[in-house]
Amino acid sequence: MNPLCRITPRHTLPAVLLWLTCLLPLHANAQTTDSAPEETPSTAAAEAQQPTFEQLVQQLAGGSLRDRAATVNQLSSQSDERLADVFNALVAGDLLANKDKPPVIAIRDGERLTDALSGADLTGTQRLRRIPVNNSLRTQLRGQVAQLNLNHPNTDKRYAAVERFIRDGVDDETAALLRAHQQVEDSGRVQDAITTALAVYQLQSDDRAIRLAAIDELSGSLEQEARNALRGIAENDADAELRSAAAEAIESIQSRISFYRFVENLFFGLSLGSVLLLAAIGLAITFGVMGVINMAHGELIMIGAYTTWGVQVLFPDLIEWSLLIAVPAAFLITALVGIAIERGVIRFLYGRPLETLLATFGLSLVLQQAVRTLFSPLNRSVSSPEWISGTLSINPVLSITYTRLYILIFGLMVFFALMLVMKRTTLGLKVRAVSQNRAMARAVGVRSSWVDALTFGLGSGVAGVAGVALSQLTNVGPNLGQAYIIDSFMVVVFGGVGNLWGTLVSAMSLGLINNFLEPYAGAMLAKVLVLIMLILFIQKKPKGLFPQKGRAAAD
Amino acid sequence: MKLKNLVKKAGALGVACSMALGALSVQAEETIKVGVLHSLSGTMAISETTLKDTMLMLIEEQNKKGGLLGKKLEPVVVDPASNWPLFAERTRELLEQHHVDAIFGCWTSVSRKSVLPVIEELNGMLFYPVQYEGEESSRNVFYTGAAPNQQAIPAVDYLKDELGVERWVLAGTDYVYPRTTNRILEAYLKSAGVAEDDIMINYTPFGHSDWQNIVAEIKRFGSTGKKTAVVSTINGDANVPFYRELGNQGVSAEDIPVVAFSVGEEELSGIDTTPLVGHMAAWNYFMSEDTPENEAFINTWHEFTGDEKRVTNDPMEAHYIGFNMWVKAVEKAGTTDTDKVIDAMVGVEVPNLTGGTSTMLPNHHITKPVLIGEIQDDGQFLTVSSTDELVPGDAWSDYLEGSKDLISDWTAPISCGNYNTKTKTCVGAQAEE
Amino acid sequence: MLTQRLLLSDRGGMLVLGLVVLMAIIVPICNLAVPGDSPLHVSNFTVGLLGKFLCFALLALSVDLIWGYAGILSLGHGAFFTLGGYGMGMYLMRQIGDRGVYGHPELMDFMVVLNWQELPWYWQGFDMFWFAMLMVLLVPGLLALAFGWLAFRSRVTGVYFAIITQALTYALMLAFFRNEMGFGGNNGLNDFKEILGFDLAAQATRVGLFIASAIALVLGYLACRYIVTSRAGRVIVSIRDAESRTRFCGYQVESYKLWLFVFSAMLAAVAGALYVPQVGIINPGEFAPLNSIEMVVWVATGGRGTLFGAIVGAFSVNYAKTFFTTYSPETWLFILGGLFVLVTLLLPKGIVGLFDRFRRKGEK
Amino acid sequence: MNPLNRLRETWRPDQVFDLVQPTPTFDKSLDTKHGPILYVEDVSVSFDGFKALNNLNLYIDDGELRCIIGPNGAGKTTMMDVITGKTKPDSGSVYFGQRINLLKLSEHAIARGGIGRKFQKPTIFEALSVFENLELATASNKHVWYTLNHHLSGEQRDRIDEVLTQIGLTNHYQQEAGALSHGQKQWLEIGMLLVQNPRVLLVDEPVAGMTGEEVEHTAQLLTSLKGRHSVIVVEHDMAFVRSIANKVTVLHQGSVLAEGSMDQVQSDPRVVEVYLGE
Repeated sequence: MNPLCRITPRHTLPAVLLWLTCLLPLHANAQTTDSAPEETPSTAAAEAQQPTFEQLVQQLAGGSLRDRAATVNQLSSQSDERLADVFNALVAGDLLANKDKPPVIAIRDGERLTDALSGADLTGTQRLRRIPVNNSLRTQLRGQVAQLNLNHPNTDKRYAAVERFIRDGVDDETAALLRAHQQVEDSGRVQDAITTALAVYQLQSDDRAIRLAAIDELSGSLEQEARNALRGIAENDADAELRSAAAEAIESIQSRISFYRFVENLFFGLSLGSVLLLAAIGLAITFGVMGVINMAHGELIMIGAYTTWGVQVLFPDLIEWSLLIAVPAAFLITALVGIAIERGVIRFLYGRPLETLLATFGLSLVLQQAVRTLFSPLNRSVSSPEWISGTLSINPVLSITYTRLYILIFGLMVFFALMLVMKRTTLGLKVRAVSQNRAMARAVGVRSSWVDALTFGLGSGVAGVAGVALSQLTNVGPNLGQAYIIDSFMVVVFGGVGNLWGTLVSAMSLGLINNFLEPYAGAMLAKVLVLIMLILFIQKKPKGLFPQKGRAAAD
Repeated sequence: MKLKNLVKKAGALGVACSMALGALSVQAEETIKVGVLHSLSGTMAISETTLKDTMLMLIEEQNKKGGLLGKKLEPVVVDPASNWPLFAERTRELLEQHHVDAIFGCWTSVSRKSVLPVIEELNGMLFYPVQYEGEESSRNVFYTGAAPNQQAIPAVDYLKDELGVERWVLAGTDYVYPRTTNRILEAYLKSAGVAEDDIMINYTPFGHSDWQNIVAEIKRFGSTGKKTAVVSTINGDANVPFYRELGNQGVSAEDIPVVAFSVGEEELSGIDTTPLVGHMAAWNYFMSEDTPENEAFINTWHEFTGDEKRVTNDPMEAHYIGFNMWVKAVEKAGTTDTDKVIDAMVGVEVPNLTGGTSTMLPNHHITKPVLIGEIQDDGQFLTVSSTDELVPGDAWSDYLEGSKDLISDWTAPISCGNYNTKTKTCVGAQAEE
Repeated sequence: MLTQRLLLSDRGGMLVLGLVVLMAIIVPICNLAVPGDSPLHVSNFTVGLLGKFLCFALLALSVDLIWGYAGILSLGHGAFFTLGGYGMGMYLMRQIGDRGVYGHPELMDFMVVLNWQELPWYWQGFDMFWFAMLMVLLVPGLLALAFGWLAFRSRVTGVYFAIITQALTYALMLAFFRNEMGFGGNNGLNDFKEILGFDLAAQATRVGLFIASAIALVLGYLACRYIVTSRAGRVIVSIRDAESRTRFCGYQVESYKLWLFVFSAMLAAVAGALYVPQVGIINPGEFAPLNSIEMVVWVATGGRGTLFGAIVGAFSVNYAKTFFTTYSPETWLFILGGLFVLVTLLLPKGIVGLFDRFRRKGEK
Repeated sequence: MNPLNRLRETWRPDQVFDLVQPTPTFDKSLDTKHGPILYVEDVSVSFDGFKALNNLNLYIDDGELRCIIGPNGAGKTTMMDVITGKTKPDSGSVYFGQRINLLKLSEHAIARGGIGRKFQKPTIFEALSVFENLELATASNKHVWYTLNHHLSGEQRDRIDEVLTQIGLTNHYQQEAGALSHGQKQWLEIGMLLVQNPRVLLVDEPVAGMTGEEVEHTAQLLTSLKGRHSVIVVEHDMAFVRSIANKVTVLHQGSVLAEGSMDQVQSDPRVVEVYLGE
């Protein structure tokens, strides 16, 4: 079964949440009634001194975090239907309060504010501040909320709820709950998770047959808790047969895990490769095709990244769209900067590649300091749109982060677009003509200066586009460019100057090699080893992986 | 003809040279000069520029109050450009050419190490405002940042006792501060009964940007069912990609909290903090501390920079304390003579910004409160724990083999930076002095 | 005959060398003998600064020899410089003996912190000055030999050579940053006490080092002159201008390049070894590829292909850097960056070329 | 080849230490008793699928002056590249005399051994004077350490003077080579070959771009070399070829199309077709 089919689009989430807020009180009620019989004696005893729901909610506003945790504890035993709303808002940081006595407690939902207790509309009320929550409180709340989420219409939510049950340990009561839910569950993924949860629960059973069956059941599960439970049995259980059965189960799980880990590594490598590809691809044009050793390439990437920041500052309401706006904007801005550099400096230096190195090195210093002066030396905060964050979890041991996935796809798209430009357009034809024989191209009527400016602009623009992508992974600050410049040169040289395919292959293979070395050698040594391999490789093939062949290249 | 030109050339060069020498030897005037030694360009500018501004602000404020000993204070700002040998050179310049009476500066350990011999040779005073690895004590240096026992150990205690953490990832950038801190923590954890298998140590290069593997590994390490936390000594630029990767791979603060020693308000202002909420940092100061001193400080800072959004952070507070201590000591000594001021420094008490009073100890470290804060989505910290009393800074760690018997005491009769309490001798270089 | 060849035929060089010698005589006198309040007094700071410039000039010389004369652009000369520096640094560290903060008789402080029990094998012998100096020459020399042999044999030239030398120094930087390497990681080697028994903090020692640097520069210059004025020097220039012609004249181009590269690397290493005791610290940051590019910029600014141009370039760029970082810290990168752009665009032959142009105008 | 052999091949002492190998001494072993001094047999070279040389066979006698003509792309320059070691052929063999396998030698060793080459475009050291150009080319020990301390001997000086006269540049010997006229540069380059005392001279298009007078002078120069040196001239200018050649080889598509005297060749119908077909 294709795991991808199980994924629900993330965009529906907000809508679903809204719906959920309407439904939740019902579950809350159901929940408390379920557990009521056991708790009745103690609850009844405490009833006398117990403050009302309203008082408790108002208590949330003040006091220390520890007090708040106690209040939450007290609240959780309350059976008020407003409870779920309050908890959900509190955990999401949407529960607000002011400093009045007693305080006004409000729930924020987007722009709308409602009174948590009366449900009255409070939109526009001033001086409301968020009620702070810390980790332990949040964990506590999540546990409460998870129980309520088991009947959530969103598959992801239900799955997460079951996951949390597994993590927190399944007891008789939750097991009953899960069993009941299993009957109505329609998602296979959640079904599997419930089966695992129940099997983990059954492992603790007294009946040996049930335990063996549970072990058998768990041998197909990739859940970490399942493995931990099995490991516990394999190591400590008194029963030898159970021990060996558990050990066997673990082994079969491990072999599957190592396969997925390999897939994960492969993806990590390709993703690192795509970052290298993006960083290097502009250079493959300016350096590879035009022969300009552009040390300011990194700074062009930086300008692209700053453009993303600029777009987000200019259109604070369009964060979701900011990247899509930033791509063309960054392309245009960096292309213009690139053309300015070409017209202002580089055109005087054609045929003297080593001197372009010096001049562009100077330019890179100027650009860096310019950014420091204009935007301050501090890093800028670029936020990630909702659709690019989070993970695509294929199974419990293999999940792929969206950012990386999109960047990989984006890198390839940029690459193939560039390929098309170079191979299929007249500009591409002229670029190749000029790069191979400037005088001849001019003789057949190509305006070489125009082509030079456009080519450099193209390479720079692509660097800017790379900057947009990198802004989602790393710091946006004046030093951004320097972090990538050397790697970029390595990629281009390794792939073979003047060969775009070479750049692609070299970026991907460097990414993969680096990633497969890293677990064994450590991040630092892996990089050193890759560099040494690169140096040795260049000795063997001085013109890179895909050298330009033929008579022209001989000199 | 040619000869004439040669002579001209020589003449021109000579003039240039003499101008050069002249320009570099500026004469001292009737002010008290304060050297500010922070990188304004290069990789460290990102952190240090703010400290330069802080110093300028503090000096301006002091001058508004009438200066010091009836004289105006004059800041001398130089740019060591994130280049370590240049730090030593600039220090020499500040002390020899500009005759400054105190230097406030440095950020990285290596820059301090570079400055150290010069400041000792020329008998100057350096106020070092950043948390550091300890294992050092100099008569001429005052450490106003946190020593490991003022940051790392309380943070680990909090994780252990409050959050019940049993498995530990010590992740750091590969340089001396993380190395030393992690060694101290490792020894400390082991002494607290944590097994070897439950500690994972990982080092990465400066500016490391590809965290996929390491985060995946942390995730696996944290999946054994025991509560796991990451103690991060990851430096500066590498933090953003690290936290982003954590967020992307779905590691939330509830599952595996990260407590960082190098991530403050200023670093957070360059990050989208939404995925970071709940991760922690241990410092001696948070901008969110609700005290009148802090409010006044923040207001002055906003006024000085003309930017309502500028944040304050722990090293700024360290400079604030250090500067006020120096002012007090100079007033106490009645002179800016280095030896007298150094002697007057020990025991000076000034209020810090978190509502307490910091004291300069005989080992040239200060007493500080230790605060643990959780990152909020507005880039501020929510204090979740703070020590009841101020913690005195410890120059030599009690948990390291080489230094557990060492103490530092710059008052008579010991007057030694690395005094061995067992052999009752002053070891190493300072033995001769 | 030799004087004629090395000096008299090279007026610019004579002038620059004369200035260096003059400086080496006057500065120590003005520093040691002239009282502190006299306007003629040269401060310790200036002595240190000039001493550093002298080392940089020697380094620039080594870059110019290989780039200006043989046309081989090395963006990895910082590697040889730093390795030389580490050689000297290791000697100076061993001289500390038991005066480290932990008082350990043999181990460096950073080794104690890392909990090492004994001195790594590659630190053995560095307590002897002669051995350390031998290593200062041999290690970078052998690295250059191995690297150059591989690269030149497979005809890695031009841009490719520049990039892989950059990779070399970058790899070394990352490697030396690792604390496990046993070279002190990011902190490098520092807090030196004495050299050959002389206290490094003493004024006289500083002046001594300053004079030693000046002597090294003069000797290095003469050695370079000797090479470029010999027939081998003409072969080297021929290689730069017409490599295959030279090859078809029967010269084994690779071995000329290789030996020149090795010599140049050793020269850079000597500069590094003299640099370290004067600045008091050596750390992997010196390996940074940007530093190596900066060296090339000194040479380009001074005027590549003339040995004294390299010296002029090293002095003027570094002086400008010192001046602007003191007096205009916010804008010095603009000025420096702008300078590089302008020099490459307007002064392809550097400052020396500018003087030549004036002279030619004067002659007309 | 199995990997072990390949490894052994790569680590052969002469491969590994080729930098420090002594220069082969040619003259003693050069064996021309069967007549030809240069044997080019079954040589093929291809670039990206394009066959530049296709089973080329060529024999040059000792002391002969041979002209090689052929349309563009016939493989003339590639042939020279193969002989001088610049290009390694895909197959075939090239022998110098009976015993010396040129394919195993590097460019500088071939040059030292006595095969000189003049390029199509004059390549001289423009920054050096005419005399220095010749000095650099002069036959002597060309090792690094030797050249570091070397001064010209009287004998070598005489030889340079002699060549200067031969190429007619005696009056220009102090001039910077870059300032010479085009023709003079071509002569200087030939002169640089001559001072090496080569056994074989490969001359690529010596008269391209020359004035009539210069062409005549060049023709005289080349014919005067006959007998003392074997000379291979590649040229397009038919009149010039007619004026100097007694034996002409026509290359076409990488192999020999015809060989013989100028008249024989010109009357060969295949040659006519190739040239007219252009």
